[in-house]
Amino acid sequence: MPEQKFPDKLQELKSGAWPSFVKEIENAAQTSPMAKDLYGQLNQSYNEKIGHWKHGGIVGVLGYGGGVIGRYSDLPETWPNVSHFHTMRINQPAAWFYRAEDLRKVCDIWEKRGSGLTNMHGSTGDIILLGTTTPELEPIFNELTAIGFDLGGSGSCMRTPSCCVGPARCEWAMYDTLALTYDLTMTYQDELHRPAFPYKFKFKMAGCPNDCVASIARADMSIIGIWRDEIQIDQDAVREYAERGLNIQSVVVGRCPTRCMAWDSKELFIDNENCSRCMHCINVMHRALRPGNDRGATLLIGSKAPIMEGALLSSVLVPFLEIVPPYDDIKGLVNNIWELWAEEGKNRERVGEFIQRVGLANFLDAIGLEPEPEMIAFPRENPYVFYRTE
Amino acid sequence: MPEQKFPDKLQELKSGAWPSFVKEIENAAQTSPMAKDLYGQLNQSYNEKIGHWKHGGIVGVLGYGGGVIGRYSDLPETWPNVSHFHTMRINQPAAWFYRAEDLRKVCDIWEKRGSGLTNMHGSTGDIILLGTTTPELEPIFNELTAIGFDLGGSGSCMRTPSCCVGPARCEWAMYDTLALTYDLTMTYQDELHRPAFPYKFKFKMAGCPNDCVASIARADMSIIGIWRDEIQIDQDAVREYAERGLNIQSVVVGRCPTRCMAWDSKELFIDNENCSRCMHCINVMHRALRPGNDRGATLLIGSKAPIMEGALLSSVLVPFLEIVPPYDDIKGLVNNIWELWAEEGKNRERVGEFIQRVGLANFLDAIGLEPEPEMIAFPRENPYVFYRTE
Amino acid sequence: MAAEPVKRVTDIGPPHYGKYLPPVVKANYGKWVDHEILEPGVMVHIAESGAKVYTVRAASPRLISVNKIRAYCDLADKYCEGFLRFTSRNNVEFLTAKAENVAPMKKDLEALGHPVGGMANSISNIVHTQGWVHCHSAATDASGIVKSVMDALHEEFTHMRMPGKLRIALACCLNMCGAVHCSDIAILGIHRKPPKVETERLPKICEIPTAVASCPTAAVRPANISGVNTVEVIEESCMYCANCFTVCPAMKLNDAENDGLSIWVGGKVSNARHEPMFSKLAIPYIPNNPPCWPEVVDAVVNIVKIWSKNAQPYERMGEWIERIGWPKFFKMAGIPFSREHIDDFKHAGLTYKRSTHIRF
Amino acid sequence: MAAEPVKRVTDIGPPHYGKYLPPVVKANYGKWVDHEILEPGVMVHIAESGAKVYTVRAASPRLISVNKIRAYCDLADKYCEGFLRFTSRNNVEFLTAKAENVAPMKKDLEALGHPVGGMANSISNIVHTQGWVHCHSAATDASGIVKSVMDALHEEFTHMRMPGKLRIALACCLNMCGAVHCSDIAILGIHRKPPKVETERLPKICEIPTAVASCPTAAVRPANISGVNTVEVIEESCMYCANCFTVCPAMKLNDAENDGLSIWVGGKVSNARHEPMFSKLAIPYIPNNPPCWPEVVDAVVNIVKIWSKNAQPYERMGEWIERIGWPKFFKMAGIPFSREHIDDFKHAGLTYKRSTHIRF
Amino acid sequence: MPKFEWQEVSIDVDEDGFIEDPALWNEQVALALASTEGVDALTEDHWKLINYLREYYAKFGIAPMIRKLCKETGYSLKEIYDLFPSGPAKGACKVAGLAKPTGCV
Amino acid sequence: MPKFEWQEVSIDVDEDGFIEDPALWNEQVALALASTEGVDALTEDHWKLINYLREYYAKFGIAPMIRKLCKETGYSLKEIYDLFPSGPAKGACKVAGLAKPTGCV
Ligand code: SRM
Ligand code: SRM
Ligand code: SRM
Ligand code: SRM
Ligand code: SF4
Ligand code: SF4
Ligand code: SF4
Ligand code: SF4
Ligand code: SF4
Ligand code: SF4
Ligand code: SF4
Ligand code: SF4
Repeated sequence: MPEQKFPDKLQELKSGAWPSFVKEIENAAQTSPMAKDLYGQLNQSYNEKIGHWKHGGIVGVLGYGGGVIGRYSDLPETWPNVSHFHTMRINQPAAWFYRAEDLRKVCDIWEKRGSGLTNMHGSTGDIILLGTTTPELEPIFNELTAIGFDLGGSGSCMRTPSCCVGPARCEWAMYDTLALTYDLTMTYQDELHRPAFPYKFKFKMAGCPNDCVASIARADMSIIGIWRDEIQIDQDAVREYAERGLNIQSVVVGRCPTRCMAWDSKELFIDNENCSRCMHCINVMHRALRPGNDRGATLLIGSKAPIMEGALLSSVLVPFLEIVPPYDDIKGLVNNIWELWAEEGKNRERVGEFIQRVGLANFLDAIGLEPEPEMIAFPRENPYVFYRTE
Repeated sequence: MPEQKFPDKLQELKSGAWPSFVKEIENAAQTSPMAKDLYGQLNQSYNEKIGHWKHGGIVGVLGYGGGVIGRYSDLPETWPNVSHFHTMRINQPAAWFYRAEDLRKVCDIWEKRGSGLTNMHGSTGDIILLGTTTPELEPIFNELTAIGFDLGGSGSCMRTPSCCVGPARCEWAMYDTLALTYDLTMTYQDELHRPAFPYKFKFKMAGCPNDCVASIARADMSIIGIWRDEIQIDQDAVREYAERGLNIQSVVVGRCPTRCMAWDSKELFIDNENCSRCMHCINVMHRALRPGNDRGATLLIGSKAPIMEGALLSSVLVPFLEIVPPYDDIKGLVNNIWELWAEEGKNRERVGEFIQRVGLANFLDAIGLEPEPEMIAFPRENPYVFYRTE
Repeated sequence: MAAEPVKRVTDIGPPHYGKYLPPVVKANYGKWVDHEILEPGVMVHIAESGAKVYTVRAASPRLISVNKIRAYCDLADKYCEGFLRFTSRNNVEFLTAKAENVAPMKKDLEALGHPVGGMANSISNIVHTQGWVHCHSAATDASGIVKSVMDALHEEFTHMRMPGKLRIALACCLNMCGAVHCSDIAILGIHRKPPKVETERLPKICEIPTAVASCPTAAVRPANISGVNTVEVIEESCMYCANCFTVCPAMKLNDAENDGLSIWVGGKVSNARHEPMFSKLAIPYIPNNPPCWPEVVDAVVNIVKIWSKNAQPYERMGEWIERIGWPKFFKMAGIPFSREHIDDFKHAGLTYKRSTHIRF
Repeated sequence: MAAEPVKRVTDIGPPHYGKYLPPVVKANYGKWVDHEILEPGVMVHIAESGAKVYTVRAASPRLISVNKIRAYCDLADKYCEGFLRFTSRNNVEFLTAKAENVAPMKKDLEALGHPVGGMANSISNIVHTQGWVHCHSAATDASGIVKSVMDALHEEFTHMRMPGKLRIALACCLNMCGAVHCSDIAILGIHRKPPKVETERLPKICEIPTAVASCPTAAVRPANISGVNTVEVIEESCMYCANCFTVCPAMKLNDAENDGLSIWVGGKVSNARHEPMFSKLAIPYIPNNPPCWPEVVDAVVNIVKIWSKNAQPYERMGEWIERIGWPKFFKMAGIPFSREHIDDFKHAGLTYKRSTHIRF
Repeated sequence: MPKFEWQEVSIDVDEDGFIEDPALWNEQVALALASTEGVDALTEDHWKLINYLREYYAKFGIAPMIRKLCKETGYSLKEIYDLFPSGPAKGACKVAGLAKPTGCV
Repeated sequence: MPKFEWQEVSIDVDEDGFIEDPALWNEQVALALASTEGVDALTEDHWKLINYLREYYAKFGIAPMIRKLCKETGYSLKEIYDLFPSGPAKGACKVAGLAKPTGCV
């Protein structure tokens, strides 16, 4: 490690049972001067309790408006090798599946031209290549495309879509999350690479209401698998669960949010009309219960982090939609939404905030959807109605 | 009935099983020309689908700033006897108990000097004497005080407090609602009669969480009886309910909002620590269950109708308080609140709106209460904290 | 006019309730241990001492003449040692220690035209307001609608066959005097046209800053119109709440053609089971149709019916709807869902459906 | 620098996932019928065809070197026909059709220093962000706290003895990259001092209207200061969100003394049982104490403990607290309740306790 | 519109006796209006209140809130009722020729 | 602070090559900055964009949103990238001497 005027505090994070990011930086530092200076600067931060990066940079590759986060040290003299330390966001393959062969190629490029440090993965889903310099950006880009990888999104664009493992390894995928993710990503390459929206727009695809990709909390459009018909019950298997000691009454029936189940120690009854498809009973007794066969997804819109009107969860936009290629209905809707929001949205106004500003009913009107009661938790409580009279 | 140029539509409301207010007007009209013209004007409204009263008047009795709602017809030529038609609000006795003897005296005064029509009672709780003229106000007032009645509130004052029947006829009264109502009314006669607040301020006293006087929905201060210790269970009586056919599991246990009860067909179990004192189980099995003995009230603040920031429910201000004369703790708190709100409140800003504007934490600070977790449904979800550093 | 009484007194306050309590109540004040509802409108309360008080509750139109009050007083004299009370929902109650008084008193009340009932799981009186009888602000009448609705529902007052209590309220304008905002079913008078500003008269009789401040949606703004400092209304921003009219007579909204009613459901006040809830919009608009408002009556009766048929015991309207979900409620009630149902005021975002908990 | 590749291509998008699916996955894609969690970090999925795929999940610090990725790749070659995947919480997963590969693979992973676990009712990886490693906005580090907390909690990763899943997230500033706003436990970096405005430099490098518009509480306003058109901050209105800094480098908030962390609890994302919920403030402030943030670790471990001891099966943090009530949570956790807990932003009124449903 | 006549004063007032056109107010009118409010003579105290009300109204376009009135004039609420028996709103504002207070009843 | 020199131009720029003091911008500077963005010569089309950006900024104190830029100048997003290969924010704004776009990355 570099000579420092600060005690090596990071050292303390090398032991312990959890794998150590410090060891990873050290490991990269064996060959990368960048990683070495990152260690130094980070250690200085640990001593001073303050970060040492300057406010954002704006760098990139030709023809793209995003995909690179510019970053400069505010101590370039002390840590010259991280005076530039840009990250590149690389669009991950759907559901984060890799072939070792290809992943190694990415490593080689990054070892050669970057810090050798990565995040597998960023919160949006991209591969994050942590730290390189401005002159390396174009070469890296070109070498990456040569092995079949492309940049992800940053800036006011469609961000890199991502999805849960879905049909690749999950019995509950109500639609093909990987296929839809890939298709949307390819359809909207221009919107991904050339920011032209009021702010970012994220898609996240989850195969069922368990939402293993946290789409309802952090996607401007959350597409979550669901079914409409009845839960399939295998009563023998239910009894088996009971025999093997599962307290069905308290653990399953007792936690059903709509209280729509009953269990008489022999037969499990579900009042499917009142079931809200929460997945709980299926999660617990997966051998006995399966979602119905009339499958599709609910489209929800607008979730985001707090800044600036407070965090939002996505809310129902289309209660049910069959999800079948070429996904024209989804794309038609997305185009209408983008058209409206791009035209009327304010700078840095996410679509969820936009809807709150203009009102959901007006938003629906403008994108050509009919109001449906599934879109709301409950009707208005205040009598401040903008009635329309002739 | 008077000759009219409009068909007598009111006539249709004289039949039917429900007692008819039209018959009441007719009845009064036999002796009161005012009631007669009220019939006429109201019938005209029924024909034209529009009211015929001018915007509020400002009339009263000497030394009082409220208690009378001025009202003038906008058709004084057509209906001269209601050209003045002021209502007087008479402070009802607590819990609306009367002695016939005294009530008849009120009737006599009103027959002589008013329309002979009343509301028993107004929504705030007053006796409403419907319709008289300006010159009659002083005489009526003097005759009323002579028989022991006084005006109630109107305008930006403390409004006439009211309460549920409480200990007078209810086994669930956790404190003496009538005594507190009377005491507050008497203590604050000046605040009741001489408006000097930013807006109205209502008290409603309910003996238990059933809230039979709807205080949580329509009182700036709602004082609702509650207990702190355990629900008293008579297990024999519980079993009797079961024997007589009550489905305790579904009707009682199954509707407990905290799911803190259990019933094994022999014994009823209540996890009192998690019981939220909702009253449901007690309501249904009153012979078997009784509130605990450590009794008092929860003070809640701020409910009101929607105008203008949307309707509010009262929210917890003091989770538990023993209610004992001379109620100095309540009065001390009320004085602090009034002092603050009168000083800082905007014109026509109810105390509930005021709290929302300045923030509950600041409000508590200013009136000298410590924040307690019982005051909130849940802690903040947004990270916009006004931290105080030295 | 009669001579004034000798001494003018003020601030005496109301009569002390102690004077007005029936003897059995006074004797057992605070000592009640149980009660039983014996039949519709009749209950008995039992005191520690074993003493009992029977209560007979009768309907009242609330708007009553002094003669009716006198008739009540006569009954009180006849059966109740001269005492009576009214309830928080404007019914009249007669209390007696004598069980044998109940039946004849009930008969007398019914003969007087006042049904006995409103207790336990029934529909009690409609809490309501002034309407065209007294208020300048009214977008509809109050008493007439109440009469029409209760004529249709009176059997639910005199029976106890509902799943739970059902509280109906009516307010004739958005000021919502009463408890419309927290009722199982609420009937609310509404305007649907912006105020007609009397431009020139306004500054003479109104405080302009007050008028401007009164508007929840900032639709009222100061304006100089042909030299007069007055206000104007941005009509697209107006949602007809009439708060400007409340503070300024020169901004009238009443409109015979466009005024009418809306129906709200699912509110409650008591803490029993579910926390108190606000009422929510069910039917955005029904025209005024006096004298009997048949469309309102039908709407209310319909909602009462589907609730009473489908709710579980002790499930109030709002609790029931919460269980079955709003989409199902709209479907069962045959009410079309429309843009008006979607909140667009301050907290609107919180009313959007933020989960996939959907019932199909 | 190396010569550029012959042809510059753009917009090729990510590799098609089809290329990257392990053979058994490809063969049974969309045909899975069940799964079983066999032991911590190991599960098997069963297809219609009867085919099985075993998954071994290992912890990852997310910030990994290319050498570590190569080590993963070597394992993939050794046991998984050259395929591997990462999870939505940044763990690494190895899939194989061969049951016999599981045990040695697990051993190899543990030897590599990557515990196997994170499945079922356990604590999985902490979703986190950049911190001092890369972000200008960070009020704290990310990786260091994650390491410290998971060092303390690793046994809950490698066991399955929690009442339900427990999701921890960390974000180093209020931008909340990640899912801090909906996590069972969230650790959030915070500032506590208003921005230091570089008055003169600001107009040269910032858009003034954008800076003004960026402030949620309107604390930033345009100002002319000694002839320079710039902005000023009304310090009493500032709640240190740093959104102004996000759009304007001349408004820095970082402050070594006053920056620190806050702890939030009770959020969730899944629709299982309860609808998704936001996290709520538990501990308003803990100072930055690198390298091991012992106070943060203690706070998190404490909350995990009381939850795991008291919650019922499948009761997530927020569901549990909802059942026992917030007052009890604060009491059990030994966290003093303070003014900071009380919301005072837009929807604050809706967080007040609007009922008497109190647990004593 | 009712005409109100008192000595040489003759003005339009509304049903409550409030002046219809505030522009026509003068001290004589004040005296005239006072007579309807049980006030025979306008003392210095009365004028202090009237003037405060008029100045406040001229400046802000609204009547002051009552607490403010008391605070700034130094009269207690009781004293105001002694001066104007029907109170600050109905009594004092009327005599001072202000727009009729509305709303909060 | 890095110095950026090109032909006779010598100005302070930040690490991203954005001008530090917008007051020093002129057409020559534009040309100089353009050279760093893969633009050899500033054609009429380039100037149309640059001028629009500068006018908009002078008027509103902010850069226009990209959709607006396209709409009002008549250039498609693709054309803008053809003119300024690193795009409207990094390329065009830099050459036009605007404050560096921030935030949304
Ligand atoms: C790298 C990443 C964090 C990570 O370590 O994983 C990240 C890093 C930054 N985010 Fe983020 N965000 C990242 C995912 C998120 C997410 C989570 C998600 O996408 O699922 C969110 C919350 C969801 C959302 O979109 O609201 C998120 C909400 C923000 C926000 C707040 C946006 C808002 O509307 O509230 C900002 C501020 C902004 O946009 O100006 C922001 C801004 C930033 C910036 C660019 C800092 C800034 O102020 O300009 C960070 C750059 C850090 C750096 O120097 O490398 N980041 N950011 C994530 C992107 C990696 C990837 O592409 O895979
Ligand atoms: C008479 C009464 C209705 C009734 O028929 O029972 C009534 C009648 C009026 N109310 Fe009310 N309110 C009456 C109880 C209520 C209640 C219920 C309560 O007190 O429990 C409320 C809702 C609770 C609350 O206080 O918020 C209520 C909320 C309003 C409001 C809205 C206040 C708000 O902050 O949102 C106004 C408007 C105003 O104050 O300017 C109002 C205003 C009015 C006015 C004075 C009209 C006006 O705009 O100036 C009405 C006079 C009617 C008339 O001509 O007789 N009235 N008013 C009730 C008083 C009788 C009594 O003293 O017993
Ligand atoms: C007489 C009265 C109090 C008064 O001071 O006047 C009263 C009296 C009783 N109430 Fe009540 N309540 C009275 C208005 C209310 C109100 C207020 C209102 O309606 O505006 C409420 C809140 C309503 C709401 O939530 O919207 C109310 C909610 C209750 C409840 C809770 C019901 C529920 O399940 O939500 C009970 C408990 C029960 O009935 O099981 C209750 C129970 C009772 C008991 C059984 C209490 C007792 O032991 O004496 C009394 C007879 C019940 C009955 O009528 O069925 N009382 N009760 C009021 C009669 C009004 C009427 O004429 O109908
Ligand atoms: C691999 C992964 C998807 C992926 O594409 O990467 C995944 C995979 C599975 N999830 Fe998940 N979930 C994954 C992230 C999530 C997330 C997102 C997150 O944590 O950010 C959630 C939402 C968390 C939340 O609510 O905050 C999530 C909520 C669930 C649930 C609902 C749990 C609950 O009770 O709330 C289930 C059902 C269950 O476990 O009973 C579930 C069930 C499952 C099953 C059993 C589905 C299946 O049949 O294959 C998988 C193994 C479960 C396990 O690990 O216990 N998965 N799961 C993710 C693993 C992350 C990790 O490394 O730990
Ligand atoms: S979201 Fe549903 S379909 Fe997707 S991985 Fe999770 S459980 Fe499976
Ligand atoms: S999916 Fe959820 S709501 Fe439906 S029956 Fe199962 S537990 Fe109940
Ligand atoms: S509120 Fe409680 S104490 Fe009062 S009458 Fe109702 S049930 Fe009895
Ligand atoms: S009072 Fe309510 S919360 Fe308590 S045990 Fe009874 S039903 Fe449950
Ligand atoms: S609700 Fe409106 S119209 Fe009806 S009495 Fe109250 S203020 Fe008047
Ligand atoms: S009616 Fe209401 S919304 Fe319309 S202008 Fe008046 S105050 Fe504003
Ligand atoms: S949370 Fe804040 S500090 Fe951390 S990476 Fe995101 S923007 Fe940067
Ligand atoms: S830190 Fe946030 S609250 Fe403070 S001035 Fe900046 S934007 Fe406003």
